[in-house]
Amino acid sequence: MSRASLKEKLPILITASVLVLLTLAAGLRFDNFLSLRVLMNLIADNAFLGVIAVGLTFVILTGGIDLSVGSMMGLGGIVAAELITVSHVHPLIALLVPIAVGGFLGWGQGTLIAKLGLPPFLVTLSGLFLCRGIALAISRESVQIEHPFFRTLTNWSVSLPAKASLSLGSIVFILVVFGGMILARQSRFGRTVYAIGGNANSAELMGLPVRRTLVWTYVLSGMCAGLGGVLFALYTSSGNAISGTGLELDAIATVVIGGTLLSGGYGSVLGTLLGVLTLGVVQTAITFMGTLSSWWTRIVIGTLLLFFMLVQKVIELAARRGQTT
Amino acid sequence: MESLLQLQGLEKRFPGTVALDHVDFDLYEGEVHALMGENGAGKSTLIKALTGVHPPDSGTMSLQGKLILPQSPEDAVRHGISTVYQEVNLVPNLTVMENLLLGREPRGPFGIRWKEMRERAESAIARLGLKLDVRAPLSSLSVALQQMVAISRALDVSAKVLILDEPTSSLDSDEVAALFTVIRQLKAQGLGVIFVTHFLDQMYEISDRITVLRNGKKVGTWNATDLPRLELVTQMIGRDASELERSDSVLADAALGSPILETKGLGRRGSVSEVTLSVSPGETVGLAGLLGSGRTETVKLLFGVASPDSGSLKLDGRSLARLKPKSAIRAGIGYCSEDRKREGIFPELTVRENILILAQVKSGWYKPFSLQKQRSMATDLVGRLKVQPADIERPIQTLSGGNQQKALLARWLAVEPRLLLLDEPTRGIDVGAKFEIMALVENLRQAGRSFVFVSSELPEIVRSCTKVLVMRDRKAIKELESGAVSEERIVQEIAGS
Amino acid sequence: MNTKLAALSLFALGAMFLGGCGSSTTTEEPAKTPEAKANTTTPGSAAGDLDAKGLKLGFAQVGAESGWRTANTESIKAEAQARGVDLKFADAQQKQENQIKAIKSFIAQGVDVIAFSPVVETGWEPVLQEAKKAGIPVIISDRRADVPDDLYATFIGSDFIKEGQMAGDWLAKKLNNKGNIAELTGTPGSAPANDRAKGFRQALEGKADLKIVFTQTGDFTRAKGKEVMEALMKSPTGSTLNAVFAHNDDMALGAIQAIEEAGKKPGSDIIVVSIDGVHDAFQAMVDGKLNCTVECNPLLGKAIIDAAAKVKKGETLPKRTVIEDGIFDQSVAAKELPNRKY
Amino acid sequence: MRRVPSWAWAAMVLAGVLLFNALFTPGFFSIVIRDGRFFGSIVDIFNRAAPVGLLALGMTLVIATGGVDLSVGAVMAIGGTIAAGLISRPGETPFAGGKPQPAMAIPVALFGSLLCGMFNGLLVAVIELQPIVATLLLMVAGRGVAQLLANGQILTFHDSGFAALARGATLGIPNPVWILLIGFVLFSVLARKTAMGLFVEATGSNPVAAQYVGIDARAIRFAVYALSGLCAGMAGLITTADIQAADANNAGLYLELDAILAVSVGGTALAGGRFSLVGSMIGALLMQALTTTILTRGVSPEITLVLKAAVVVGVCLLQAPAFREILAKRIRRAPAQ
Repeated sequence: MSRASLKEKLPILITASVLVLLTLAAGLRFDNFLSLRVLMNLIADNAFLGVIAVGLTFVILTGGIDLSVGSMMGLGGIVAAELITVSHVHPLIALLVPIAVGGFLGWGQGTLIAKLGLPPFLVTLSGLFLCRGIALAISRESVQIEHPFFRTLTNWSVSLPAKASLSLGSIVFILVVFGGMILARQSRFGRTVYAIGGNANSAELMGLPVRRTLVWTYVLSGMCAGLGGVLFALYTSSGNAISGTGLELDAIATVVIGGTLLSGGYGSVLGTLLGVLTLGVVQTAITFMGTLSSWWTRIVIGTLLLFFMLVQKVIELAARRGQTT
Repeated sequence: MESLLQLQGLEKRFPGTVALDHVDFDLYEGEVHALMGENGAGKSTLIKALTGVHPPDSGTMSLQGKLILPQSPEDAVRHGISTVYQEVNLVPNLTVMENLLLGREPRGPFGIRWKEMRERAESAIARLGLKLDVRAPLSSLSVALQQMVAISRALDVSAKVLILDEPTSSLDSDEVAALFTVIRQLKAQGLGVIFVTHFLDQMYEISDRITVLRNGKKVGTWNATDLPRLELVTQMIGRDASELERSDSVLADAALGSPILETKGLGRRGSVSEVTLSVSPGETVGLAGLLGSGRTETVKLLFGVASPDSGSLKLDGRSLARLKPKSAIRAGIGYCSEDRKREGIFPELTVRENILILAQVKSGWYKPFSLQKQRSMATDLVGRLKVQPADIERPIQTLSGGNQQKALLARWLAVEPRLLLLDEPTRGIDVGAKFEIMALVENLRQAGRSFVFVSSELPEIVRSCTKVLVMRDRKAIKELESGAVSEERIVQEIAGS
Repeated sequence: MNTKLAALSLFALGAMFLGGCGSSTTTEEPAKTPEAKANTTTPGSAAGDLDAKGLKLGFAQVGAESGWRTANTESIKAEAQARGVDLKFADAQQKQENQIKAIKSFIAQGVDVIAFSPVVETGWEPVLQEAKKAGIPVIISDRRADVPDDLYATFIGSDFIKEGQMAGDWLAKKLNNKGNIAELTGTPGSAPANDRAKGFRQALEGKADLKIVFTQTGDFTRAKGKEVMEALMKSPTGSTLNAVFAHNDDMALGAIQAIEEAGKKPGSDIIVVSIDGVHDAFQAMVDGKLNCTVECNPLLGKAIIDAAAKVKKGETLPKRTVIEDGIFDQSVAAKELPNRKY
Repeated sequence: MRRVPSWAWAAMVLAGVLLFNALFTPGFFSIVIRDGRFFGSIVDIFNRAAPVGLLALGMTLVIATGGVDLSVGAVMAIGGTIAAGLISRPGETPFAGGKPQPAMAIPVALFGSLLCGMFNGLLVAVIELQPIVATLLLMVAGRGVAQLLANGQILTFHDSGFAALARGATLGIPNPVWILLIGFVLFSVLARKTAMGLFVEATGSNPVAAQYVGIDARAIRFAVYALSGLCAGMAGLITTADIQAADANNAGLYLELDAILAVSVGGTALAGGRFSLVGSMIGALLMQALTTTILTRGVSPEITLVLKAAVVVGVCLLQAPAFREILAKRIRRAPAQ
């Protein structure tokens, strides 16, 4: 393995091994933990988070950030629900609208960031407020979705042995992860994203379409957030304006756990998948434990995150020392 | 010869200055056209106008008779204008092959074809006579190799115009030779090359014509053969060059006292080893050697940026395990880095703050200088070093590279260190400023200050150093006493013969 | 060297994880005074507790967003411990997705009964379908969930709409159907906020002289309740105000402070009505600053575990187990205050 | 040539908001004296802006070093809980053996929040974690710690001395305003009357170069996070004293975002380098003026969110050179036609 790929793969290897160890430890400790059903739940329960994290990965790879994804998911969900139950739009169309809305809002944010040079943190923070405001303006109350075709979609799943099943949301999540991996690795867009994260100024001087690519990463992130809203609507067969509150922080955490640097340039979609699964395993293990009070849950999650960062740091330092000798 | 590129009446204003004042310029097919001028003369602005970084306010550009107006580097590349910059403008996190082919990767139905990409990258690298693993990340390469990759990238474009903006400042002579070979091939194919450099030898070796800019205006265009060196320098600085030559004072014998800094067999694993030197008041110790021979690493050890793991270090006769920048500064040692962008300037801060910050650190955070004192000190230094523009309240990032360098030097002069470590202080600086800086160093030396001086230009070392430490392969191999210092001798030592 | 380091750290993580599980049961159990424990288990616990020993109950709580919620959690935990129930407690930190995850993992763990307090009304059908398929009965507590009847065994808890109505009725009577009311609403979009607002408006229907002149969110918190009231007191609307209706006690307590600071007397100049019935609210009624609070009893522990034991035995329960919400005004506050432990 | 201060745009928008109120909100500018203190909407703006203002003071320095502190809201909760815990009723005090210790409340609470800040400083400056994630940890876990300290209860107390911190007034001006003013003066002296401000800016502008001129960037980074923690603790004390209760779950919730907005609206770039404490104060006042206006006028909460987004983007746009250039071109072109 050349040094390049090692440096790129090391964080993933770390995350992967910690994930495996964590799963095994929990499996030894709790009955029924190591089952196909729990694994499939892990994917199904985190599908919307995962899809959003994949979109966010591209933004973070450019060195940017998107704080609007959580409330954009809420907006997506309520838009889909309203369209189906109130406006009686066919679900097939209604479920595409949130993706378009997310893409459009992402385009707006991306334009402010890339073309006018506003800081991503502020623009997307405003986006967070804006989306939540619009979502609440559409409906303060959560909306149950009743539609035969929609019901078919929510109930549709591939049956697997051992009472496990693969829901539509899980399949979409897996497809998005694959799509994201291919986009990051095999497309010019993806490589430009990495180049921007490495050094935006140089990338521009190299004649790469930096601004356009930046706008597209926010469009992509917005579309993923909209899709996340759709998946959440499928997952709960309802839309709720306040769903996804604080989800942006979870998404950022999963991306970072997956080894993507917030400063941009290094990281991968596969890592994000691992990050999502890690956070999921931690949460599942805490539920299986079933004895932690609310505050201990927070403290334990925080401590595990800290531990994760420290391990990454130690290994990064060791690797760097290894490189100079 | 056919005219390839024509610029007419180009004008570019920045707040407070006119960077380009109705400049005309033309480039033929198959020629190397040198663009010469002092720092701030407008060379960089002209190039940025051409490459779409800063589109001009007025004026026209035409390429092969067609009007063009690049609005972005991307645009310029599409028109066939390819550029290599003085500072490496590549992305460190990606591999060499990606840096070579970003934006024009070979693609198939499943996206990028990595195998084909690797082959193309390898052949492009081989063209410059280099051998390296194209799958390695760019950040693992030395600055010189990175620059070669940048050049290779620029050549790989099917370009009509190639702009070389001081591409050679980090290259050694072999690499420059390889580059020139390729440029000659490209010339033969009809490519037009615009070449910016401060190395007069290199410029005369490769250029067909010379255009000189001064203060944003065009002074004139000459055939290279019609413009002798002295005349060129005179045109560039607008004064008589012989006047400057005189300031090149004769070296007085080193005034000696007890050494300020002494090292014995100092080294650091993976960086540099066996550095033995001593610097006494009134000495200028030169560090000569090729790029990558460990000169910068040595200076960093002396300043305490990196800590040594072998050998010994004595400061004013006292043994120390290591220095830290803070304690080095307190002891009167200064270090002016070669990498001014990364290790020197505070881009958003004003020239005044950039100059005064060091003096302030030295006097302590609780004893701030009054604004008046800061202004008078900064104004004085800016005047002495002729920093242009002389506005001390301007953010330093708005100055040209050479003027930033002068401001950084001013930063150190403000604290009057006993020993100043200068790493390539004259790189990227115009001839006039170079002389000024060297004269300043010599004056201070005669006043009893000492210097460690790193430079790639042997004439500078020979002219200003009382003794020279020659480095090769990350080792200090020979110390030449003042009587033995000569260009031939240094070259012999570097070559190991 | 780095591989060794990595292995070491991984080992440490595993050790911490296992260790953490072992010790957590002892460390997180907060010390309680004996009478507090007695009180949390007593409501209605007459003789003959149903045998619930060994029952495996999964409970998915909303979070710990208020003192009310903590009392609710404590009541369930204490009851479970007293009766030997194997309680799996999960905290959702106010997020629906976390609660769904918890319920799904209860299903995977194979608990006997699942109970939960829905974060929001909608969105429970798919996961409850799953529980039904797995043959695990579900008890919904505290907040309503908008699902078909066949998906849950029973709903135990208060009726937010009714609470709002009770508050509205009381206020209408107190004001003789005439006056200007300011409403401090809960977190926008949350079920109690939506329902209490709805119920309150139902009570006011047809009373043309009783008007809600101002409505603004106080996010269920004292600080925000105070800030909103403070701003309102300075506006022209503020001077015409006869009463404040707050969706919970905390906001009312904040509002009372703002009214006082504006130089008016809460409780007489401006009537204050709220919902929940926490200890501090009773104290405020004793002090004459709060007029009335509609109790929303958080001590559901016994009822939930009774119901769980019954469902496990195969008994069919009524779809609705109503916890009677009392309404308390200043006349009974002093007597009731010592009984308030949450 | 004198340059326009970076906070000019925020000040303009603030003036706009006040002007709007002067025209459309009756009684907004009326000030009466009640119980020996000034009373009115304008006073409220200053009074309510104090917590965010204090957070913004610490946050300004943190942002100037190129970092960010997401944990301040949680640290507020911790500080408030410690103080309330030490003075709540006997038997309900969760620590100090159940005995109230009112004299210790303020110093211990501030010390506790200082420790939180130092923890962040340790993670960012010494271990060199990325500030967003490093402070995210305490943001998640800190509120848990506060709830743990309070056993998940809202700790109520009756201590007029402590309550005066937020509810009292000196010379007619509410105490929080004084506290903010003192904090602002202290920070300004530290930043501008010593060279500390310059060193902070240098650290944020170019950390490597800062090391090369002998600035201990690590110590400075550590110090700004510690200070930010301290400011958050003070803000926590004010909000706790204000409602005479410590609400571990809600105290300072999302206030870190308001503080960041205040700082950046005030002209301090999120990338680090130049900072403006005056700007941050104006930013905090702007955010609060907006909130007070909305509350006074009874605008519905969803509009509040949209309005906030609009103001932030608006001020950012005005600050952005690229946008100003486009605007200037439009204006220049207009009379030519």
